[in-house]
Amino acid sequence: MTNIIFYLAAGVAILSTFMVITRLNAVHALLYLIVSLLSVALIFFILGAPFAAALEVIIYAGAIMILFIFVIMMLNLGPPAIEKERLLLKPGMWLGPGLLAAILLIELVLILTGPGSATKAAEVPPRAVGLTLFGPYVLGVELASILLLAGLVGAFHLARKERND
Amino acid sequence: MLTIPVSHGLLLAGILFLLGFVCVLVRRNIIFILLGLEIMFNAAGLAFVAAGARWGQPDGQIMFLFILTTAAAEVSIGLALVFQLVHRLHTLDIDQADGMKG
Amino acid sequence: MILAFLILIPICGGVLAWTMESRHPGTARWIALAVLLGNLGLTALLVPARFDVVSAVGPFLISLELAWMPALGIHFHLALDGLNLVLVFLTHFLGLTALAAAWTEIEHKIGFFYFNLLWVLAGIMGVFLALDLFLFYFFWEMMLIPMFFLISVFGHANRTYASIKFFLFTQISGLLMLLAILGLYFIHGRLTGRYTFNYLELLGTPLSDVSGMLLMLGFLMAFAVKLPAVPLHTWLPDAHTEAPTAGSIILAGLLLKTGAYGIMRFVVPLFPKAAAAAAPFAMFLAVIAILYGALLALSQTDFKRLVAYTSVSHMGFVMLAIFAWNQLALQGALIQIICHGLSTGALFFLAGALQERLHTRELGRMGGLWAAAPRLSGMALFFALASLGLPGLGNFIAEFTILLGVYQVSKPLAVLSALGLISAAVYSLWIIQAAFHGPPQPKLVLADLSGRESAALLAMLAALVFLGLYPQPVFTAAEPALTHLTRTAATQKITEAVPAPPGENPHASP
Amino acid sequence: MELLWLIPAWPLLGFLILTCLAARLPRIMAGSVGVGSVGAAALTALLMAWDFLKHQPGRNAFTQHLWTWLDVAGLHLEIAFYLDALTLVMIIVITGVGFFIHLYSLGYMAHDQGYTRFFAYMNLFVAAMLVLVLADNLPLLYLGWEGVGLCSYLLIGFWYTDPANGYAARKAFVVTRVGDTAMAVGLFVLYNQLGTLQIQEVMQRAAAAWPAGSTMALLTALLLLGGAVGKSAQLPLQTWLPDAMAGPTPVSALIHAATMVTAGVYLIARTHGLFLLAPTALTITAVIGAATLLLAGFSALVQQDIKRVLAYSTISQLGYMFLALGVGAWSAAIFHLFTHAFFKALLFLGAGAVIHALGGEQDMSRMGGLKQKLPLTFWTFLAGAASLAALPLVTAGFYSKDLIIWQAFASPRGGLGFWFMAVAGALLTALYTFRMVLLTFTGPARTPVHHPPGLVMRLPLLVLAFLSLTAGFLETPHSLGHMRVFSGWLHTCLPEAGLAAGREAYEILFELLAGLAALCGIFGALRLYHPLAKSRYSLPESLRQYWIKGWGFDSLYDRLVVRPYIHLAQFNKNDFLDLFFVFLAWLAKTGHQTLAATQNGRLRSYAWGLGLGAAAIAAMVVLL
Repeated sequence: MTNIIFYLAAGVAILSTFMVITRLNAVHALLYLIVSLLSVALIFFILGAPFAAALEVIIYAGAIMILFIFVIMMLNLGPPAIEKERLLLKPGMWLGPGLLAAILLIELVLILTGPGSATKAAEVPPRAVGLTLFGPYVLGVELASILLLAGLVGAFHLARKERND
Repeated sequence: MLTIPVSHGLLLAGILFLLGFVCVLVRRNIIFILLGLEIMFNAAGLAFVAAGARWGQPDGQIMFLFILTTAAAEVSIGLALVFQLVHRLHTLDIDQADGMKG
Repeated sequence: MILAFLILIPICGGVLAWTMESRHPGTARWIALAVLLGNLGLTALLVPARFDVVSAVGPFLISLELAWMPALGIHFHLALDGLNLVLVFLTHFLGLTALAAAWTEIEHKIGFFYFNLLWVLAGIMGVFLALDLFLFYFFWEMMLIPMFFLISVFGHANRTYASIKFFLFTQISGLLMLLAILGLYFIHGRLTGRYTFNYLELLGTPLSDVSGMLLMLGFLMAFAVKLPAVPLHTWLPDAHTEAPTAGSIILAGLLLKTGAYGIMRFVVPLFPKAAAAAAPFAMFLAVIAILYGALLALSQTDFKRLVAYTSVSHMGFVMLAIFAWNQLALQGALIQIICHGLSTGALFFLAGALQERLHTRELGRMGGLWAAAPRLSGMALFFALASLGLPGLGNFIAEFTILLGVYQVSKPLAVLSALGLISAAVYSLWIIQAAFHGPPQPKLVLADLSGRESAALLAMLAALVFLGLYPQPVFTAAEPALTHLTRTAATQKITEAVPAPPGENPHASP
Repeated sequence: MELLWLIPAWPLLGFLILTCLAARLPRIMAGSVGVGSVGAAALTALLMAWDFLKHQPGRNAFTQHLWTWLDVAGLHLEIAFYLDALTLVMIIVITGVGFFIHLYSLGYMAHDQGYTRFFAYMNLFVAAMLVLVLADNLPLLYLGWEGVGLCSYLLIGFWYTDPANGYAARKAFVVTRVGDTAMAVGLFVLYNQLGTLQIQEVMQRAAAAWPAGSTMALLTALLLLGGAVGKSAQLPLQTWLPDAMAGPTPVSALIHAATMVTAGVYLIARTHGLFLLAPTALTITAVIGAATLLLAGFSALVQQDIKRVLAYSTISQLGYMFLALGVGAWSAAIFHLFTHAFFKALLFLGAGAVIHALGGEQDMSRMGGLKQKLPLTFWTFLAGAASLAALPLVTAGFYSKDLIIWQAFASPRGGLGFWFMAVAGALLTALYTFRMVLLTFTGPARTPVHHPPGLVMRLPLLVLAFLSLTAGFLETPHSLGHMRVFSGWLHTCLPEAGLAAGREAYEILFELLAGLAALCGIFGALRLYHPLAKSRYSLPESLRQYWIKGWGFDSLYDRLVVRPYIHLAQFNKNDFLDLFFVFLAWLAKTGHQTLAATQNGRLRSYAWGLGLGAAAIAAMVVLL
């Protein structure tokens, strides 16, 4: 049963992601991306990572996507933007990247279909994650916080309109 | 418990990553490129989680956490750059921003 | 210490000339003149009564060894034997003619010009005198940079291209030589425990066939580029053509000779076995150079370019002689070095004089100049004849002894290179025809040679005639040195126990 | 005797004075220096001859060492002069004829711009020629050899403003240099084999080291022959001499008739010891001589330019000398050289007088009728022509040529074939000589006379005419008094030509036949070319053109050697070897540009690069 759910969720994820990259309207794309993220969250849950699943929903689908929405709203992209996007996105452009992606995918499949990869997944509860996170990975946590700080400062600096420009 | 081969999880991650990559390659709108990057980050996180689940270890989720952090920072910077791009070049077309030639 | 002064005086003189530039630009010339004359006097002091001095290390008349970086086995080691002495004389002589050529030609950055001129000469002198391989390499590079500036700053229209080409060729080949020097240094150090760059100690280092050949090729590359040997000669026409007159004289007269000297002094004595193995090939290339240079010279329309290709041809004789490696050929090579320096230097001098007057080097725009400037044309005729090897002039002695020597080693190559005598006649006479004979150009005003120019050319002329009728002083001076070199190479070969019966000429081509 | 060195030193001094002072020297001074130096040399030579005959030095030769030229690694060369009978003949011819030609030039060149230059070159030539014949060793001989070649070049191209003269001059130098190079190689072989280059030692050692007919002897003899063939304009290197007529006429007289071109003959005679060791080389010499004399004779028959007729006739007469050398008639060859110097110089000077008188006209079809206007020139020219045509009994040419013709048959190396060719040549010679005389001096005048020859030009003509007629009496055949002054003298240094057994008896018969051939030739010329002659036989035009162009050798060499060489040079003007280095430079530059182009500032193309790289690495993982 859970297997079926996994494959269903995977299918939804792929399909919605495909929709993301093909949309002309940024808001539509965002909505599809949220669907995609939610289905990935479901997969996390199936894979026994409920903590990650929660974070996926809260931070990715919640916070980060909202950030995008804000930006799109601030840029005030309306129907003219869609027309402009249509001009930018020519059908022929899909060919090369598609081919490259196909090659990479085939290679990936060839690599992954090695022996001894099929096993069951075991659940890893949030407690274990937390213990490890603040145990051996505490330095990583500090670095991540510094990174976030840097992102904060950088975003503030960059997004500010300079007076003499 | 469920018996999903780890390779299937990784394959899904790969497919999602490639879709994101295609997005980066194809789209010229910087917002879509950022979206593509998000997809790729997410796919990378998925790969870690799948691998972590395979061994029943928390390290995969921890890596996902770090990736999440990075993605958050990246998005904030990226969107700030979108503002700059629009402000300076009045377009979202990333190919217009090719001032740094060799 | 005189040897060190020979190098130091031009170096200091050069600096002085440059620093004086801002206040009294004209004094640079007089400084250079004084330096060269002073040096010439110093060299004259070195001429001994007899050349065949007996010494443990070789027939050195005077030597100087100061510690420089003793920890690495690097010494400031200069020495003079008959061979060097002749070359040092040549250096000063041509230095003076270059000075005469530059006297009015160079009008801007005079101080910098003479700085470079003197430094090139100092470097060349160092190359001729150094007996420490590191020091040798140091001087080798030292003459390169000022020469580069002489071409790139004071040259003609296409000077940047020419100077960079010159620089790349010589620099890359010089680096190969550096590698070879270091290789020899380490091999010798590992075998004997004494890490040293001293030439006299490195002589006779036992080497395996492969490493000997590789190291030999490293040295040979540097010298073959300078010489120049076909097919590494292509920098030369450009550099000679674009350089200012003085630069061309120094290039043709002296810089090329450092290559020949290097092969004589270093390549064959240090690696006798490898050199013997490479000799047939090198001699073959030399013959190609003789004929090919002559062929190319014929088709050139630029006076200086034509003369440049004749250099290729003439230096082919030198290379041929050195690899024939017998006394007769080597002596001939030395005379050829001198006479080619004089005759080609003079032709460049004349080309420069013409360019100064006509503002062109194109033969197509000359013709019939004899009527306007008989003295200049007569001089050109003389030096063209010298370059075709007219008997009675030094070049003939050189080519004759070279070919006699080569004939003992390889008959076919000697005969083939004798064909070069015919083609030399073809191109030499073509210069005269194209530039000086032919219908006179109407309304052409051409000043004949000035006193300064005449004096310089007459000195060269006299030297060539003297060498043609009485070359014995040079032979006598160089004889002990060359005998020593050939003997060194020969004994080493025997100690290395090559399974060749002694007495058989190891250079004989198959 | 100790003054021997003065002989070449006089003209050399003259040369130095004339070059150094050049323009500063007044014309009259330049002329007197030029003529005086050669005159002094001639006087010294006569003194030397008298001294030589009086004292008869040991071994019939005298050597004067001046200084050591070079002494290196076993090669010992002296600047030394060697005087024997052969040399003496040569220096007397050179200085004597040279003096008269110099004298003549005073008048001939009087109005030329390059008056001083002319005498400087001429003096240098005489000096070089004297060094050539006096040289004690082969390199010194080679010095003179190249020296005369140089002067020949300078004087052919004397009027340098015309590119055609320059071409002729260069052709002369380069073609002879081909021969010279063969000779130089010969010297290498000799030194390598015998260890010496001193002429007498070479011959002694060669005789000791090589048996007759050995390959080495043949090789060296052939190489020296190569030099001689080049200098003496014999087949196959004869093409330069007709063009050499571009120089002033006195030059043609001195260099291209009387002296320099005989250097080849001298060389072979001088090294006869070597040639005697190589009978094959001697045979080749004879064949070359015989072939050349006929070929050149036919060409001379059809030329229109008076100087070219004389040029071909010179080639032809040199052919006789080579034939004589080849059959071993050494003294006969030198004797013909001796008489030829007089009458050919005379003919050239006479032709010069005509050309001078007609204001530079050289075409015989535009001459004519000069017999009355230039009587002295006519009679002296006639004397020379008769001598050249070997008019029996009264001319020098008869005695010398007759001797050769006879020896061509009678010598042990000779034969009927050589004799026949020689006689045919004699007939041809008489024919073209008198054709020339008739065309030039008889018939209607076609060009007016401007400058009749002055005294300085007439005197040499008279003297040389006298010598052309009388010099032959030094050596007469058995049937005619049997004078042996010349050969008796020469046999102190040259071997005597023997006679093949049983041939002496025919001497008178063969002499008669030879004389008859010459008379026939003259008669034929009168019948064909005299203005009053009725029958005018003309050759087929194509054959005539072929002969005029010297049997097509020029165009053959042009196509075979000259043009390919020049084309090759032109084709490769920019040195194809440089292409490799240009390619390297191009490679570096293109590499730089390509890589620089990838940095286009576009984010997406960088992403492309990432993707391709990833694909490549993954492919490696998959495939390996």
